[in-house]
Amino acid sequence: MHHKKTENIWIQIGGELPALEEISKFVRRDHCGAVNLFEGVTRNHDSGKSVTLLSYDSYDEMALSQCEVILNRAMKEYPLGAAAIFHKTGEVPVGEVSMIVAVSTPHRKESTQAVLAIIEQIKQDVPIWKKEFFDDEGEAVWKGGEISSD
Amino acid sequence: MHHKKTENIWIQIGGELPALEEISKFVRRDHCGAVNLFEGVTRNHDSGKSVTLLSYDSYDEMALSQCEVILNRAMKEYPLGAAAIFHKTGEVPVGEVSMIVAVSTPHRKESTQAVLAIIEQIKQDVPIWKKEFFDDEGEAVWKGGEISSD
Amino acid sequence: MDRAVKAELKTIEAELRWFSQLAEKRGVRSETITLPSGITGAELISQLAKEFDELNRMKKHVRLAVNQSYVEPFTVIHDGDEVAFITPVSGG
Amino acid sequence: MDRAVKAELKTIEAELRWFSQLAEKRGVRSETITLPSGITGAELISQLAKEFDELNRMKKHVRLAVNQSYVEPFTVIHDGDEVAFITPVSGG
Repeated sequence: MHHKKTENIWIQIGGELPALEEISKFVRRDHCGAVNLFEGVTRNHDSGKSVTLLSYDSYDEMALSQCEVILNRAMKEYPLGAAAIFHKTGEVPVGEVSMIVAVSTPHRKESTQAVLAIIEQIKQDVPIWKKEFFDDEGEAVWKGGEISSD
Repeated sequence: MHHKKTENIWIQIGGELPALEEISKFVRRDHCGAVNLFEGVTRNHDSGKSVTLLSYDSYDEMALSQCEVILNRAMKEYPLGAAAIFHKTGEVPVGEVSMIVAVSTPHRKESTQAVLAIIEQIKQDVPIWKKEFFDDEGEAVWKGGEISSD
Repeated sequence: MDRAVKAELKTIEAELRWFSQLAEKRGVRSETITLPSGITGAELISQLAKEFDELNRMKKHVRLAVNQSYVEPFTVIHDGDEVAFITPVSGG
Repeated sequence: MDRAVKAELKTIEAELRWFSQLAEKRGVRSETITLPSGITGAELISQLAKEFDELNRMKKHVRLAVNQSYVEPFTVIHDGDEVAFITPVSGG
């Protein structure tokens, strides 16, 4: 498990997810009227196929530093009181949480905008990969790895 | 405390807020990859004045039924797996949570859209009123009640 | 003639509910009131506003709820109704 | 003359890190490799792709990270660098 906690940023890659209450208390600030907590959950379907399990591989050290880059950038672009990213690695069955992103902001709209922007950047830059297992016993597939060389 | 819990809807007006974990587990659905939890927190300022405390008055029975109307409408307009609203009444000091709105959806963007739409409607139709107490010992004010008759 | 007079005097009872600033100024959160049969919500607000300054001040911004649902001003109040005066709400 | 030959033979050691499908096909998650001094990231990928089919298949979509930061293809690898091959990520 790799983690980093400063005054305004909390990141964890791998390990157990902290309790939502604890995350909420970390990001809350007296000048912030909004706390938004997003949970990414393993869904039972993807692109029309039945998913039974996801397994996440991760370049932990770099995932941590990339999350830090993302949150520092978000702190400049949005009026965040504090922000946090937690990502599990290894197996995450259907219905269980793989990722939590949390922020506080003065007003509500910017809280959801910031959360969506942070997730967008996680999905673009953070070296974590998901392998999908299907219930039709077809081969498990690394998501994004089907790209051909053509 | 007034509350209602069905298979897909959970509402509570007054009383203690349930734990976020419990709320997340209630809204989570196997086909939903996103859970969004929004907390409204008492902020230490409003319109340039220092706030020390909010006190909420509520028409509990009607607040409950209006929240039900809002969530039922949201279930039709957004692909919600489940949705929940919790609102405290009485005193809520700075830094404490007055309201929680939570939903699950298949994808992330619609989860934040649904949460914002639900909050918008709460602020428009749910008979709950907030009284603001200021640190300059000026008179406490019912928010929205300053409207003149002109 | 007797019957007409009796019809005019027919009354109903309604429960009024007050909240936020209206409750504070009214001094009570609920009260039972006797009203002429057939009175509408708008008429009730006009009548009460004559002797209740805070309602008078806010009356353009008050929405009426009967039995916990918002209603139009022309809605007739019936015997046993619960009538609430909803100033602009500010939850969240 | 001797000196020039020595310069050409100068080598560095780098640690390669493999993840997801590349790690599966490679059979290892890290390995130490000896490389000619001055080699760039793009050259390293080209060289490895000759004997590693999965990297060859994915090479247009692989981003290079040196010491845990993304770098441009023309970046020179130095002795002791940690070099990772980042196929399209899919966290969240």
